[in-house]
Amino acid sequence: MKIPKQPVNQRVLKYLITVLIVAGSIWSASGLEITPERFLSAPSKVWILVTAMFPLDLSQEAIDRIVPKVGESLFIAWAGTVIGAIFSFPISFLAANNVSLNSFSRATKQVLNVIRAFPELILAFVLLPITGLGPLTGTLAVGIHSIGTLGKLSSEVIEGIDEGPLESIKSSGGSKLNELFFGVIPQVMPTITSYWLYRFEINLRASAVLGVVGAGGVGAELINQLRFRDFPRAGTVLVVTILMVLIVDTISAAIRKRIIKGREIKV
Amino acid sequence: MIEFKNVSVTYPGGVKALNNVSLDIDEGDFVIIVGMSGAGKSTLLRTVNNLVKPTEGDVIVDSRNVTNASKKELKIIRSDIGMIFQTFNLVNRSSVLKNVLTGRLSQVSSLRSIFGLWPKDDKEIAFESLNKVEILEKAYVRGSNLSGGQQQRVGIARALAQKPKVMLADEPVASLDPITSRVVMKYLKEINQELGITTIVNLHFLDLAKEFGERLIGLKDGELVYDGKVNDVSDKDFENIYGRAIKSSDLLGEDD
Amino acid sequence: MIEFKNVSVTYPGGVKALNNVSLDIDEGDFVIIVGMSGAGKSTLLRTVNNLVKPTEGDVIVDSRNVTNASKKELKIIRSDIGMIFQTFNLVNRSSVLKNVLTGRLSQVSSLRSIFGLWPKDDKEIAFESLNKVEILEKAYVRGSNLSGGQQQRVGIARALAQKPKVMLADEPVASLDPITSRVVMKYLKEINQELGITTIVNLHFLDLAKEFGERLIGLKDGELVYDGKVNDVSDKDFENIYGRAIKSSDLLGEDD
Amino acid sequence: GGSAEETVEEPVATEEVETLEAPATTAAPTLDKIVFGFVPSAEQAELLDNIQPMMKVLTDGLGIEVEGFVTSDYSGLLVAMGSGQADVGAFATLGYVTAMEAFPRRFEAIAKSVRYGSGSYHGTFWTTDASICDSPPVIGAFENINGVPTLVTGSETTPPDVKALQVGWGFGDSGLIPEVRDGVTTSPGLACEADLSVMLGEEVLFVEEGSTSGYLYPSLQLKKAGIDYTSDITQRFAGSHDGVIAGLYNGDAKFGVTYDDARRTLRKTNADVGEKVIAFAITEEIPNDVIAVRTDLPEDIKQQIYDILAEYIATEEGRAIMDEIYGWTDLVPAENSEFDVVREAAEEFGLYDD
Amino acid sequence: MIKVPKKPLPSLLTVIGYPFAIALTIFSFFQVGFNIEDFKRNWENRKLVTDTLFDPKWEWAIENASQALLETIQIAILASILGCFIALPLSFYASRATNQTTVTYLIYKSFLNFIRTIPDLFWAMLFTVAVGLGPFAGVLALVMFSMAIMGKLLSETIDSIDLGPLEAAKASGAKHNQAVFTSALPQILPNFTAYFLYIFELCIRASVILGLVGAGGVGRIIETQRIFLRFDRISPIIVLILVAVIAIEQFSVWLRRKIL
Ligand SMILES: Nc1ncnc2c1ncn2[C@@H]1O[C@H](COP(=O)(O)OP(=O)(O)OP(=O)(O)O)[C@@H](O)[C@H]1O
Ligand SMILES: Nc1ncnc2c1ncn2[C@@H]1O[C@H](COP(=O)(O)OP(=O)(O)OP(=O)(O)O)[C@@H](O)[C@H]1O
Ligand SMILES: [Mg+2]
Ligand SMILES: [Mg+2]
Repeated sequence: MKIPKQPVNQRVLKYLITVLIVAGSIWSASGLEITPERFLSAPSKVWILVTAMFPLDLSQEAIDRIVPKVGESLFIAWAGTVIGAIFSFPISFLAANNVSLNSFSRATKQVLNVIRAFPELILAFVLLPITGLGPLTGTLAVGIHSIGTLGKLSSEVIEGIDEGPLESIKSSGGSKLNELFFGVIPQVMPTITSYWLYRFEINLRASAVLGVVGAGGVGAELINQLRFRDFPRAGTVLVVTILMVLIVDTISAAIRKRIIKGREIKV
Repeated sequence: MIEFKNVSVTYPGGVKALNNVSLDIDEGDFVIIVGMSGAGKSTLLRTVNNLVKPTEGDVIVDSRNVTNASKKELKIIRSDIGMIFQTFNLVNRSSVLKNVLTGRLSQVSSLRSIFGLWPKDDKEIAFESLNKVEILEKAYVRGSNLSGGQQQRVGIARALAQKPKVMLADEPVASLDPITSRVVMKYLKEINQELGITTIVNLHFLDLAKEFGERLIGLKDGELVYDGKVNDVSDKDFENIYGRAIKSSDLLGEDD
Repeated sequence: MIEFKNVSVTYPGGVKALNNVSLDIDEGDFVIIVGMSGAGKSTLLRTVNNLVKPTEGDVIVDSRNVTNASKKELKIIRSDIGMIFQTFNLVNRSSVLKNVLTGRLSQVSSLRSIFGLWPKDDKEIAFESLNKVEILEKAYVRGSNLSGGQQQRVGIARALAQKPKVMLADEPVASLDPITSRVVMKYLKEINQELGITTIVNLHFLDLAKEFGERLIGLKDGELVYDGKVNDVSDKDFENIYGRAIKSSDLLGEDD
Repeated sequence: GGSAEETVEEPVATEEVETLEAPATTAAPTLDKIVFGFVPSAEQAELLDNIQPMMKVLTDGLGIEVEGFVTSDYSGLLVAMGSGQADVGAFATLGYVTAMEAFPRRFEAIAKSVRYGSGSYHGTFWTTDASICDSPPVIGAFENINGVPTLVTGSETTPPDVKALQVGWGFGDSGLIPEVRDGVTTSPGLACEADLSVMLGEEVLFVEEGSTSGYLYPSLQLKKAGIDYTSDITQRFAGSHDGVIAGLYNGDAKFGVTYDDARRTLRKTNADVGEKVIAFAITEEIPNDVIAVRTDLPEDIKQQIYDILAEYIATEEGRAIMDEIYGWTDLVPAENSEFDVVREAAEEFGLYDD
Repeated sequence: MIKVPKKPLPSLLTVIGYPFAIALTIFSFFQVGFNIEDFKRNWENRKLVTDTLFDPKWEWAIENASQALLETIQIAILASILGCFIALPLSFYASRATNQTTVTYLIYKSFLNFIRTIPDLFWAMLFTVAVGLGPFAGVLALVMFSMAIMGKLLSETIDSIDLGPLEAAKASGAKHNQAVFTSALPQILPNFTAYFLYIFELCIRASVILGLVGAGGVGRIIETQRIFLRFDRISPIIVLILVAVIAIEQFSVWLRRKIL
């Protein structure tokens, strides 16, 4: 029995990556002034902060203030996500190197990088002179930034598909477009949909920074309450945020499950 | 009709899957390819529609050079070549019907297909193909909920739906019971004879090869080691192909 | 050794894949299961190690009830049952060797396997199994870079490496050429006889069934329609199993 | 706008050309709505609710709808006003100065606030280490009296007589009284006198580089005392005023600076903050918040806005509300020269360099 | 001629889900005040901010921001490594595909969900209180942040892996963890790398938020300059971050070519 030798590069790569990760961590940790005392006193300090939030401020006034913010967050995040989804979807195909031309893919990826490089906040400032104070500016900023992140994530999903079905379409003389719609999209749709929902969730929380343009929703409210140390009310806002995200998460999980498993059809 | 001119294929890892293969296949031929596992049968089939690009040599289909065809040409050539895959290549998440309809894609305008507005005729062709492989009742089931043999049959139906001029079948009956195998092989033979569809089939079972094939091509380690009538194959030839003598049970019987 | 007590399986979509099947298989038996595509053969095999849970009835292996075994028990039972999958179930991205080593998992501590520190003995067993199915040279190749038949053989090697007491083989030779098929079947038979491993094989080809099998079980639409000696099968029985008369080429010849 | 000359001191020729074609003018040809932006002050989180009565008074008085907006800091408001998307804004002096720098000639201050009887406020130097004090800390607070920082003392029962809110003292029927929350008495603030040189070589918590009382003024103060605020001390930034106080309280550093009296926000969770965090010096006076308008707003509207607000704050109800929003007790017309000191401070820090 | 099976009725998702999503979209745009007229009217204002934004002050940025940028990168490296590697095993427990025990599945899933629901800003605040101001608090906040995102993305990827190999390992009596490590992990490794690099990028960006609460990094500088409307000083910092991001991207492409 002649046992073949393991190719060298398989092993080298493994060690290389491990070394990279360990060295990176050590270098980074060295600059951080981490001391044991800081750790030891941490729990009690956190406890004080957390207990300060209870009992929650559930006064009518607090509720009246928070509920409209929930609406604001919801609408900004949803509209922003829709913008992000609609534009990023075609772009992600352009950016994926297995369905797009190589040069196209590279160029598109750089465009996505540039979009993502602009923090939502700075985008909001660019838009502010055109769209004014208020939720519109926030929505557009969130939407444009979402195009960048969704475009990147989606294009990576597309790059990871099973090529088998594409082959079969190719072999029957199907066009590139056919491959997309019958080979790629059915495979990537579940993941991409879940990225959309996930982005919706992020946008729901991320609108905090948009307080600067007068459209911060619950996020900005939380910062405000923390800044002014109204902890019971901050606690209320936090709980509302958590509930909001949990609800969105539950719905999105149900949708994903349905897409992955498919519906059961009686035969 | 199909011509291999000194075709070699070397995979990125360095495996030489085909080595200087030259072949001529006439229109309307029914050719069976045999060879041991890993001999290069699938690779050979795949060079015909350029799913695998030869590293050397040319493949000519219908007097058009496939190897350096432009994208557009390739699409036209491919629309005439049906292929049944060894690994089925179904979109697991799509319904059986949708999978079969992808065989019609080259005939339908992109817009219609994208919005699922398949012409009635095309749908009918799809249903007919499913019927031919006896799996019509699963039309609206997802690919992933089928048994192995059922998946294979969907793959066959897809190729049939394409109504091609050339049919490439990569072990089309490997996962099928003998009865269904025979139905499928018979159908392939039928369309070969009635419509003159040139057919190349990778087959492991020599009884079926004898029953349905005319010409047999033997591959060994990427090289052509036999090319002739099925009925002329000698024990020596088999030894060439399989590296050891053939046993009676490898090559048997005939249709009743 | 293995006992089916009124086992029925209905899949979520409503497909009744097994219908009230009762069976007794003794230790050391070599049983062949035949049936048309979609008859429920794979489903039957999968109930033995509880990959599919019967919706009714019980499966008993080695006097332990598999159907309501605790997780821990199940793990122990399974480590004694090897399985060869119709769809191979390889980790495409891992090397052949790693795929085969997964057959040894039940014998290796979690920590070792997680860090890839496989004991030398286990590695040796893996190499031996690969050698048995004649694919040793591909040990460090990725699963996805193999031909269909090679993938199937890796799946077989994985089951062999497990050194089980029961072997479930779901069309283990579907994608193999006749010579390799014979090698694999012979090996399964050998370990069945020498080590007394109870073996259940789904097979499509009746010549191989006749050559290697003792007992034949026929399924049709999820129901048990035949259970007896391979050599006693009558034409009538075949009609029962396949819904139409058997042709001479479905059941043929013998070993030399 | 006709009154540009009044507000812009040094019109640079090139900039003038730019501003004459001020896009803002063309952007809103007709005034169908006035947008009034607010930035929350340190003690007011509830802004949006409380500005509504004020918006109503303005709407009624002007006969044009006035919409209130709250932004979390003044930068968004400035850009909005600079582009004609907002018309009136209330923000801190530094914001006004920044606006004048970024968008010359597009802003005009129409009023300055009076808070606790004073048109100005100051930054405070804090310490947690009583041993640096010249004499032991006492209940008291600092105030600039005739430009001289002076420690005014109080007692357990009487607050120090300074024009500022003090930790430990709340409003009662008879003026300020000791503050009791949930049965616990909040410690009144301690103060002592000490020289700024005690900070030499130490870590000092600042608010952020954009804070007038929490960075600019204290740093200038240090400079005047001969201490290089970049090299003689170690600068750390906490991001907010109460962040500095919390940092001091938690022992992250021994020294810090904020507006006076930022300890009040922490007293809700830490009743003894007034004892632990001790004032030991203050900065020079900083002008209070301003109300500014877009320059190209019609002259009569600017005037009307001032009149309505001034009239409003003179009423019982108006005063109560303005007091609640910003602690404003009165409005006075703004004088441009007041902002020069802030501008100079900012320039010192290279905030407006190119 | 042939008996074609009946086409199933459209599902509930199609009947209710799509119209609802469309209605919500229209309503949201309406709520947000989407109005083409306003756009046109104010279009001329567009250069107010971009004029300065596209006039980067490079010298200033390099002199004042490079140190902070380096600190940001350090924070991001440590936080993303810690967060992602903690999330790796958790994700397997929080996926239905690899964890059939409902109780533990729910516990892990809820845990990951819970840390995700808490805004990063709150984490940052909490940790500045807990361990004091500075980069260490920033690291801890971003660890939670990375863990939450990786946990979500990865556990969902695991949900949709090919269960065949896992089944094969299970059928051979492998312990659960072993089956997961040998059969599921290799399948998601490319995704893990991609997510890891994506999260690293997010961490670099998130430092803007950390700056708000004094938790270190280049975020504070961006904040300050924004307050003074010095977009000409912000843009070079953004470009520096972009360069870092592109470098990560190229590295990721290289690495994945090696692994895939
Ligand atoms: N996961 C599933 N969900 C729903 N139906 C299924 C599923 N798996 C199998 N079936 C159905 O159950 C029936 C029996 O399937 P099974 O795989 O046992 O057939 P088989 O006898 O192995 O067939 P083959 O020879 O084609 O592999 C088939 O009709 C199949 O469509
Ligand atoms: N994508 C690939 N990358 C590298 N090597 C490959 C690839 N595909 C196939 N090979 C190798 O090329 C050789 C020929 O493969 P091919 O699939 O043509 O064999 P085959 O004759 O179809 O075998 P089988 O009967 O087992 O399907 C085999 O050794 C195989 O390992
Ligand atoms: Mg093959
Ligand atoms: Mg099967």
